Amino acid sequence: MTELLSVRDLDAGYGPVQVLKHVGFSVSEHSITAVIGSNGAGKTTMMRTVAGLLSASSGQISFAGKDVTLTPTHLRVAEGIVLIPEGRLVFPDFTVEETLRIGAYSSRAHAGADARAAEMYELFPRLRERRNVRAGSLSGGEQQMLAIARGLMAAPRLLLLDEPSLGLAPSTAQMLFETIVEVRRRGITICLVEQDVHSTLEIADYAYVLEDGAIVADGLANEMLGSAQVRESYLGL
Amino acid sequence: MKRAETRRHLPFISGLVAAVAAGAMLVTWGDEYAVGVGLTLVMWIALVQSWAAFSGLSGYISLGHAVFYGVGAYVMVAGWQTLPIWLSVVAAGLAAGAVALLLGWPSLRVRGPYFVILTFGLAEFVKYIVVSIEAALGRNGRLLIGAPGLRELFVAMLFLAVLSTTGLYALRRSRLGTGLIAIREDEIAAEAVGVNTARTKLVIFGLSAIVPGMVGALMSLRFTYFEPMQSFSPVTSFTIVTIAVLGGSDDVPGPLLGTVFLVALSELLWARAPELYMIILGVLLVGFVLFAPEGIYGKLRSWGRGGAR
Amino acid sequence: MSVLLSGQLLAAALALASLYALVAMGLNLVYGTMRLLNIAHGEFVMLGGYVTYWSFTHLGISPLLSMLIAPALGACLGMLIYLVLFRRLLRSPKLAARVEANSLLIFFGVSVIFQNVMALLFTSTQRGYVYLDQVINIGNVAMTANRLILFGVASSACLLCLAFFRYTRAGSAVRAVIQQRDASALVGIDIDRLNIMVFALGFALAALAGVLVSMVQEITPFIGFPFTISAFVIITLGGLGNLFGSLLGALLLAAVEVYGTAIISSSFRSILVYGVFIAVLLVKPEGLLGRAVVAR
Amino acid sequence: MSLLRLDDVSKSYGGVSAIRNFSLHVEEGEIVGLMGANGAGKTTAFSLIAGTQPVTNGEIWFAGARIDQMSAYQINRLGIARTFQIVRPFVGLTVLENLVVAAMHGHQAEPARAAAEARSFAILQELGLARQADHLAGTLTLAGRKRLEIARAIATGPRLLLLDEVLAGLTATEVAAALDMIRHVHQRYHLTLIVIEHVMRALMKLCSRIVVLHHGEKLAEGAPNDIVVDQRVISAYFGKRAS
Amino acid sequence: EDPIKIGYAISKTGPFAPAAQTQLNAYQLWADKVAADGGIDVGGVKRPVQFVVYDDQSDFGKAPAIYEKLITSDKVDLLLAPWGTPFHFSIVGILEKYHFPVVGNSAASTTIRDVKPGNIWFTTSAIPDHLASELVKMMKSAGVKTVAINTLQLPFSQEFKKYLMPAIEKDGGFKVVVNEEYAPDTKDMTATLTKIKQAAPDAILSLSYPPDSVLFMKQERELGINAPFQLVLIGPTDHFFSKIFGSNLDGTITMGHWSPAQAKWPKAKPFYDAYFKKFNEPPDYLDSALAWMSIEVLEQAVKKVGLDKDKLRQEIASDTFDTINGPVKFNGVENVTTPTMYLQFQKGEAQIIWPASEETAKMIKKPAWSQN
Ligand SMILES: Nc1ncnc2c1ncn2[C@@H]1O[C@H](COP(=O)(O)OP(=O)(O)OP(=O)(O)O)[C@@H](O)[C@H]1O
Ligand SMILES: Nc1ncnc2c1ncn2[C@@H]1O[C@H](COP(=O)(O)OP(=O)(O)OP(=O)(O)O)[C@@H](O)[C@H]1O
Ligand SMILES: [Mg+2]
Ligand SMILES: [Mg+2]
Repeated sequence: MTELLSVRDLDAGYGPVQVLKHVGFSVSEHSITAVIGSNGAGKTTMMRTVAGLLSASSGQISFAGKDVTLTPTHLRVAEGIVLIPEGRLVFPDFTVEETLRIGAYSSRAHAGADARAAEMYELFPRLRERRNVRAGSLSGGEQQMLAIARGLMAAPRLLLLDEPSLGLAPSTAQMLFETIVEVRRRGITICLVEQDVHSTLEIADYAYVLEDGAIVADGLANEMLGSAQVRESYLGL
Repeated sequence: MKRAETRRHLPFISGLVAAVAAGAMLVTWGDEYAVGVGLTLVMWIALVQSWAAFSGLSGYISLGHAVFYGVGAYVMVAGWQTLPIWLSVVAAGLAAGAVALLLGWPSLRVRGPYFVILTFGLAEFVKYIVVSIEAALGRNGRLLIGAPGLRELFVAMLFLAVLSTTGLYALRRSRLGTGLIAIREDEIAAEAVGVNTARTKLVIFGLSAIVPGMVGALMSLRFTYFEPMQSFSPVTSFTIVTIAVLGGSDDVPGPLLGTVFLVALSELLWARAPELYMIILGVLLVGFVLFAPEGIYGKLRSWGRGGAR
Repeated sequence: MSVLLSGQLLAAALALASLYALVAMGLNLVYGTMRLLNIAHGEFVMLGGYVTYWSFTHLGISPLLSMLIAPALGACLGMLIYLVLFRRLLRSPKLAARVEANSLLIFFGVSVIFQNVMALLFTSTQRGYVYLDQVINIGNVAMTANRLILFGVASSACLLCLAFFRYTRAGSAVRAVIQQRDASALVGIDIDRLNIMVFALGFALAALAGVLVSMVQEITPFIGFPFTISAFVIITLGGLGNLFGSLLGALLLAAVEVYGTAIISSSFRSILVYGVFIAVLLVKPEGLLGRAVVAR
Repeated sequence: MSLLRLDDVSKSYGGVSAIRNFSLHVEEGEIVGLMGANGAGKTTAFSLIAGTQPVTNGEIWFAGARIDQMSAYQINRLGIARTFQIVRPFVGLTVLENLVVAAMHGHQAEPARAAAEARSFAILQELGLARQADHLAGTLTLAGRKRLEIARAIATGPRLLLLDEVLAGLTATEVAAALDMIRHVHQRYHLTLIVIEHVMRALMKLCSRIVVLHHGEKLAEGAPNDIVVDQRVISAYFGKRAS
Repeated sequence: EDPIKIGYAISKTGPFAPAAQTQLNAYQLWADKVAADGGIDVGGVKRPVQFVVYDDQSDFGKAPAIYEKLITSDKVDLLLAPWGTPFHFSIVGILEKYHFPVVGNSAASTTIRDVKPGNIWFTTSAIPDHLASELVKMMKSAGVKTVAINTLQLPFSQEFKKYLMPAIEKDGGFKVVVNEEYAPDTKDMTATLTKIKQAAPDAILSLSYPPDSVLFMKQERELGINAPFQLVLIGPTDHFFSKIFGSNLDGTITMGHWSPAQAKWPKAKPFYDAYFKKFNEPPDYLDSALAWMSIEVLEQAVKKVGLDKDKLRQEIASDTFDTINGPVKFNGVENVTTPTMYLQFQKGEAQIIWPASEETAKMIKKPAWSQN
């Protein structure tokens, strides 16, 4: 399998605070790659840096063989790197429907946008019920669904998910994991950060462990699931 | 405990004493011109500190200070030659406070830029009401002949500056002030932890109007002429905001440094480069925001921290 | 009472409303997308007026032609100001954290600079010229041709703008950026380019208003501020960031000025204008079409 | 007498009703779980109790006082504190200052600053946030902010604490630790708790009673072990993979 | 030899700057003249002059501080007046304090009589109470029966109205058919003008400041309101009115007591010409002329007694001066020699039409507006 995303020696942070220290990892095409780590490890920082919302202070990010370290966010989206951010970041005044439409803003997402919107409503019937409601008045979980749907509308090549199951009811969360598998089946590569480590490792191919801003372990997901250290640190077993 | 408490406030107290001493020296030995500049300086300190007590802490940027200033001036001229002057000054402060309560009660429900523009609107509203009243009374500008001299005014103004500075200092550390800061950060969360937001805002808004009311009264004595379009001019409010942002921070030193800087700058410039004065001021303002956005006090503090490391 | 029903009064209200709307729209664009409080907006109206005045009286260029030239210059100046002053401001998180206060100060500086440079270059003398000044009677409404042009041009410019933002992709992108910057980047919007576009458009609209203003009233380097104030009142009234709201606000304000003073008395003009403004905000703190935030 | 009582409470937005005829009793010292699908009305229920939003219909009583007409700060001063699902710390203040505000204003208000600081610091230590006491709240991670929400709510000195998805975003190991912490504060500060969570396992361990909301109405109520086997709950909430 | 220092502050920026410009122009014209002459005559000795000029930024709050600085720190020998009534009043206290004499110019209000005589004098004869009674006489002589009045709510126009209404009432020969006021910043006058049009009065009095004067006249023209007697209080004397209104300005009556056409005043025309030469436009018949008068008074006094403040005060208070506006002599603070007059535009020129003793042309009926 070829590498779609590769990150080398990445340093990033907020002003004087350096969070990521020489982070390196890669995501192979058509895979589901998981990044696990405890609270404050720097997962969100890493995802935001890959998406271009934060700039790297050093290191290199390449996507499909191209160096995108200095590429602004919107061009990364045009290339197919799409982040579903932690904290949802919905457009509060757009209705559900408008949000899906703006989700397909980039030129690569024009074609088939309507069909994709219909799929989103299939996927999250709750959103269909609320299609004319402003995103700002949706419940927490509904906003999360909307954020996921918006990301999928952008026709990603690489989908970065930062804690997508946050605030979702179990049935919906379970459906989400099924969806992720389905999305991958359709040829979209996935990089997933999740606190539900068990479900994540079940569907992932490969996994990295991020601790204190550095990658401390990596391996095949099912092997990770068996690792005593992972079980103790993240699965509470 | 008591001694620890005193030690905590030592920098503030000694600063205050030094400033008052400097003021006393100025008024005793300074020439007229210097005292005049001193008056301008302490006037802006009094105004900006009182502004910061509400707007700095609450984040509700008010363009309404011109009203309190104007109301104070109006009380002074209305009572001219009937009320004793110093009684008029006190009455001016109380009247301004009352007006603030009246205006604040409805307007403090509105937030962010809406509040900024609303307070501007309120200020204009009151200004035109006064214009109308003066028109109805057939008054057309009022002359105040026989006002107290510059040095007396300076001493009174220095007192007001000390009052509002101490007020801000004490408020910031009090329960009321803490509540106001929480309101700035997040009003809904503040309510949820028990802050009576409506009352907190209103009380401080009212209190913060007292000093500008008295300042307005004193300044009308300095100008010896009252005309509502000028006394209620929004320029007063804009200048206050400018100074506050230049100074940076919501604590005592910020407004203080901002005032000293702006007054010194305009003293340097308006006489030396009268044609270019305003242009240079504009350029400096822009440069300041772009290169020292945290204000003078913020910049000094970050330098200080950098040096300590 | 018959005065109130006269076509003349309606025409006066509409002409005033169209000018207000035009000025407010440009201001609202810049505020809405970038949260920049442009209190130099009126200065660009003033500059548009001067461009028109000088090119007409010295070069003989028709003000109608200036309707193209001045906005083009305004757009360039807008872009320049964005690139030099605001790009940095919006990018640095430290500066962006207090973007409203900071922009207020920067624009205050810009406003002071423009006013005084103009006063220095051209003196404060009031300037005026006569162009298309004949009175045209339509039914029982009498208006000078230049005021009719003002109405026609200003209202079409506003409607075009509205349509642009309602129905184009760029328009919805602007509305998205207004609400959530990061998320806008994440759906592929080029915020920087959009900002430049908005600056260009906002300042072009102001300059266009300046061309129209110079046709109907005298100009000085200091005519800008009252326009800024009216525009702020209007966009607040209508709901910040809401372009349609600006249109509504402009209509309301013009109606108060023309009909309100007709019903009550012109002596209460300003009291009425600000009174209505205050009353609206008290009933609807987010403006006519603004929206309140909810807590979860 | 119950500490908290909701009688037939309803809430609607325009035509949409978020809560319908919801009644609930909570006894002093209890830990009650509140669950339900996304949009079921759980957070809305908290907002009504805490006075962040007005009720459309019905009554809410707390410690013998009717509170549904009160404003949020009054309710807080009576002894109800809440956390926000979409967190709202005072981002420009330090972690300690966040608590000081609460300690100076809430139910057991401590008007003197020094005393408020002392109490706040003790709570931070209790919740393991003492190390970050001087950090700006805005620099905390999401999980850190959630913990801060809890600490700040406790700093008001409440009798009833409403926790809205404070465990979301934690790994299973962290959940276990957080549960210990919640149990600890429950004891330590003699609290009554209502807890909203989607993490079923956590609710099972924590609560003596669980209430299930569905489309704004109460679907079921009972001991955790009964709730997990309730067919209606399973079909409405857990989906097919429920174990 | 030592140059003498002459200082003043004026609104170069801010809302009053446009109005103050014509006064500033007169000061600058004088500066040129002084430079060309190699100075001014101080008690028989010619001395060069150095000017110290500040911008008061249209804030009369700044004026006292500036004049105090001029006196105490710049140590000027002579002061010129600032622009506008409030600015004059705001420096009165300072002048009293330092016993510094100033000949004022562009201030007009009955309040000036409340000022203690001694250090300031006012050259204008356009004081509202005199103006009002003269206006009534003038309207009467023009056969006016019905009057419409529209007044701006700012001090000068208000004060004017305050004296006008009783004067009209006392006379009894007039019917006031419309009597409206309007606030500053008014943007549209259609409603008021429609009322005036319906009332079709013989005389329309617009008691307004320059920006509103323009608005009033423009909308009057649109509506085709043709009263034979039309007064527009402040504005028309400024050159830009004729630029905007051209021949439509003809027949408009306005406040002012100077015209270059007055043969009795030999200095008037040369001043006009010199001003025109420098600025390529005519002076403001009111403010430029007043400013020039005040300079002439000061110059002549200095020539006679030198720079000593006491002597200067004595001299200004007692002597008679020869100005472009004829002889000037003060009684108290007031110029009592120049009669109150009115101007009317005729063929683009400002002519004195009232009182008859001073007139340079006969009053004409205002021609109907040309709407093309
Ligand atoms: N705006 C900020 N300024 C300063 N420091 C920050 C900021 N945001 C995050 N941090 C710090 O960066 C570190 C990593 O945060 P990050 O949000 O990336 O963690 P995370 O692994 O996503 O945690 P979680 O599981 O809670 O989401 C933390 O120590 C946090 O305090
Ligand atoms: N202002 C509003 N206007 C319209 N609908 C609203 C408004 N506020 C909330 N709602 C709706 O009310 C319903 C209940 O919302 P609530 O936040 O209580 O759900 P919840 O049970 O907390 O869900 P979650 O588990 O996703 O947090 C949701 O469907 C939401 O969209
Ligand atoms: Mg994270
Ligand atoms: Mg919820």
